[in-house]
Amino acid sequence: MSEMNELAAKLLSEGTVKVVIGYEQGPAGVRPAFITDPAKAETLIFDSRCVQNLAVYLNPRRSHVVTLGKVAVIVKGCDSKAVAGLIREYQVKREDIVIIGVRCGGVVRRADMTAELTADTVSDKCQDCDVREPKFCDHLVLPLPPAPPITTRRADKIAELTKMTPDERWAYWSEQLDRCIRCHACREVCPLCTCVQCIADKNRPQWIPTSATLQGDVMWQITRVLHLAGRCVDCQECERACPLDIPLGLLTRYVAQMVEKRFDYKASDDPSVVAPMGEYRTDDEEGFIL
Amino acid sequence: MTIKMVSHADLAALVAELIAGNTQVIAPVQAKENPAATDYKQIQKLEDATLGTLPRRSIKEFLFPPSEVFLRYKQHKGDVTVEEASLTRPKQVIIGAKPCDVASTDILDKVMNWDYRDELWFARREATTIVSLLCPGLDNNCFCTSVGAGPDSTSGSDAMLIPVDGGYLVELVTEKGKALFGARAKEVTDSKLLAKVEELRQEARKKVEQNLPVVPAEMPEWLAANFANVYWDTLPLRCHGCGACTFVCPTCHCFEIADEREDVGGGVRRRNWDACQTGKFTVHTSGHNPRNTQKERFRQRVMHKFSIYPKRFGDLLCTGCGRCARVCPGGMSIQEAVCQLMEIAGAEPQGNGK
Amino acid sequence: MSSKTPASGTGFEPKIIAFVCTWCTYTGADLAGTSRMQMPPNVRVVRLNCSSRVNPQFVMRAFERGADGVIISGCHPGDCHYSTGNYFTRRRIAIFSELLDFVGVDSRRLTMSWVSASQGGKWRDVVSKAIANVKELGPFHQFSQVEGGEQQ
Amino acid sequence: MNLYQPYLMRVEEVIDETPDVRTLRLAFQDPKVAEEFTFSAGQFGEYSVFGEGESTFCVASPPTRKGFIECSFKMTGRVTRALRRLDVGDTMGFRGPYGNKFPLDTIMKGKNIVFIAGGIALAPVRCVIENVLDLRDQFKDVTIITGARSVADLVYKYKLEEWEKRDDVRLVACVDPGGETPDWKGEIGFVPNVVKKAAPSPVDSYAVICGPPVMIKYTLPVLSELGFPDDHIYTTLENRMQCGLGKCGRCNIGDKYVCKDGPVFTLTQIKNLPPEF
Repeated sequence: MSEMNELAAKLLSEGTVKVVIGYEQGPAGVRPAFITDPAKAETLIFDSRCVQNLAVYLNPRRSHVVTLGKVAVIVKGCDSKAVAGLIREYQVKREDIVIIGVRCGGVVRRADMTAELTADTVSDKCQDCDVREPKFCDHLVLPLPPAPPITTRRADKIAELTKMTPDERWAYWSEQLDRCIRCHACREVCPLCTCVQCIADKNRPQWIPTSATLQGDVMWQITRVLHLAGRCVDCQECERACPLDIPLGLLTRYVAQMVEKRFDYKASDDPSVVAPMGEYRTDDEEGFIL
Repeated sequence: MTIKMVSHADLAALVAELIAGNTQVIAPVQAKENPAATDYKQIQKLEDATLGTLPRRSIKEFLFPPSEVFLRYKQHKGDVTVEEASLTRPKQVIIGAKPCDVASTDILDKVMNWDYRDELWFARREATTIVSLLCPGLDNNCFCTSVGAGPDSTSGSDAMLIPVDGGYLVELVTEKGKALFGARAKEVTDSKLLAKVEELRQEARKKVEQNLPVVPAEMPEWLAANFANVYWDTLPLRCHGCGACTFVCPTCHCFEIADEREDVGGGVRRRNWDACQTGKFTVHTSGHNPRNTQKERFRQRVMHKFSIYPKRFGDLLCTGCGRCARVCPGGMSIQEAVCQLMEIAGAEPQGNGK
Repeated sequence: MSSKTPASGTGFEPKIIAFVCTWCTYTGADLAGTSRMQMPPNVRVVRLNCSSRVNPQFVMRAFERGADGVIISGCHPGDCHYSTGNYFTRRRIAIFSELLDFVGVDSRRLTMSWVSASQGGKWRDVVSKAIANVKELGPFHQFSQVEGGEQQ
Repeated sequence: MNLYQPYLMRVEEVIDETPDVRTLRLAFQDPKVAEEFTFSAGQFGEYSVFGEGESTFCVASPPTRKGFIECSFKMTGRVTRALRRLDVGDTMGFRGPYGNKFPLDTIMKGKNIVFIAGGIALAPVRCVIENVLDLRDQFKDVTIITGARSVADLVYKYKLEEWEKRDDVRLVACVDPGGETPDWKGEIGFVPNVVKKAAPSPVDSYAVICGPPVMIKYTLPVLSELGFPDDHIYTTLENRMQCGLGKCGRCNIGDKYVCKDGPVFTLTQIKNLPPEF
């Protein structure tokens, strides 16, 4: 038993929390686990396959998780930013949750892959990671694994796209987004999509058509990505969840880069930092304005 | 059972001939951005196809498109003229479909022809010829043999291809299938080949059968009597409620009807795929929602597939393709749920929630 | 979809939707009119309380329904009738325009400007610039495409 | 014509029932359809405004009066708002009739009928009431108990007056305490209490009850107390529907599709359903 399992068992048996949300081995790869019985705490695992962002289960929209009682959640560095985001936006109270940080050496792209990290299997999000050792947590467990292998896959793709003409970019994106079947998995797995009623579900007015036409798909993705501007923590869950492998991570990543460039803001694991779209500076760059 | 032989060259020639005759030919095609994935897509020649893989989306979209036009209207002040969707559909042939995908068509025929006949579905059904391909069994997410289908099932197929040396054996199931192959399907001269077919079938079945026992016939009734089983409380915790499972499912057929304006004074009414896993599926205008949490929604999905549908129409609303488990971002698996349900099914029923 | 003449011909007259704030730009545009400044007739003005009322959906819907270009215009920074509205507009539209560009909509189709109530002349210039840009780019049809899921 | 193709209807008359409830009288544009169209009390249809969508309501007018249908709706969502914008002469869509019916020609024939309705739910009940009144000699005593939050919220006031005048109908109209006006002559009280007070006889009687869930919840025990057996109590269920044809898959409760097996259920049937409504 690792210190993570012992800690989980301790928190549960002492009654500090009612449920520990962590990772377990499922029938096909690693998956989220909800441990309520201290005796079951030993089934928790953590390795490079633990790609899911468990902060999503703290989202108050998960009413069926909220009813379980006080929660301890196992987070990687990137996930701790999402928890901070939820606290920043008053979706969760800091005192209502126990955060167990795990030191992380990078994760693979999909939970059903093998644990071996190579330049090919490592997730894109790990390349731009600055919190392999979470700071925003109550407990920090497990030793720090070696740094993840380096891949420039995502950076290359963004560079390639930005070099294209707008028409070429449209050709690329219209082909990608045309596959969209509007299942909204990208929204549901996003820890920061906290709207009780999403604009895509509203019909008065119906800004976003429900039809899986290119028109609706583009409208939906642009809207979604804009809503996440300055809030996205680059956990890449949207891209992972997409059943049709649409490279949604490129959109969120590009916007995050623009936010950083213009407003000097990077997704933060400090809940007291103000998100960039909710504030302004009088001297913001405005070269694009006539 | 008529089994004939068709050579590679003949199959390619058939595809070329169909395309020349303005028939759309659809087959699994490797996805550009992900070499490991395929999609059913229109092909221009047989070489475009990557036969044998399980595409990301099922063939249902060619019979029941994600977004299908019911009517277009033009409006001028209070007057409306309506143009109905055409019921003449271009002929299409789907080649290399997975038996689990194809099995869904016969199942869905029942709901589409229940009192009211959905001509939009049947127009596409009639314009479509489906040639499936014997599946060797893919991975441990497969459980077609447990739900009445199988890797060698010809249910829904007009013909089934069985890969052998030098080409394919083709099992001609329907008249449509016979007509499609016509003289290209030659008599099988080598009797050993037929024995080989049986061997391939058994092998495939055996591979899939390891994954899950057959769902017992009592399951629908048992589920109905266990609507309030405590099992439902623990199961869907990790479910995100995204509905990706329903969208890739070959048998999920729920839809919504939506009007969209296209221009001033004109627009379109469509039906779009919808998913029982989302909250807005059942919410009343008043805000009341009969299935308010993920527990109820996931239970509904399992119930619909393994209790409601079979009680109404006889067939389980599942073909065991395993796509739902493969795409689930939360690591849920209906196969696992069914397995666990079968385990506890021996125990006392826990009532229907009253 | 509305039919448009091809970009190459001189006959292409773009449709441009302008979302303007009522306090500065609308008054400025009004001034341009009462001062009898000559302006091309391609712009349709939608008056809003503040430029920060412009939801990105407005812009996308305009493109969807046949606009070739969009102008968003409000008060100069510091002059907002609601004190700080246009500062938020500035941040939001900056990101929105970058994202549109990344998806393949030339950023010159989306013009943003500050035009005060006294700047009738500037409004004329903004409009002329926007029209010139869009004329160069040609008609915009991308967002009105529906192909893909629809099989009819 | 495919299944989902609506009949085109012309709005013949617009009646404002309450500040937010409106009734539309619709005529079929195609005279042949108008001739052939029939339905039964309790069935519903999909009313559509082009460009806005479809919405499910019962037919409020009785099947015994031909050539037109009426629907009453409360302005709440996108479609009902659009319906409210329609004027006399405008075109809208209707498809139906769908669902089962009240067994007026079989089980209920020759019996006493007690109607209980709350608020806008008088609309589905009105269809049955008028059907019964049009065939008055086929039924015994008819009792109508209807309530609303306030006098202003009472729908079909002109119908209530008409029924009041008939001596073969017992009408009890009530409003919630506080909802009365100085010249209100009916009862004051909540529907369950009024039912208790009015105490319709359960002998050889059938009850038809429609209303908001909270009203139903408290009225059913009263009916049981009065001696109505469960299978003599009929009500309608309103789950969200889109197709009305048993295809779109959202209205089911357990293995019952409300759009096909319903919307009319007896209390016995409802008690056997899982609690998903």
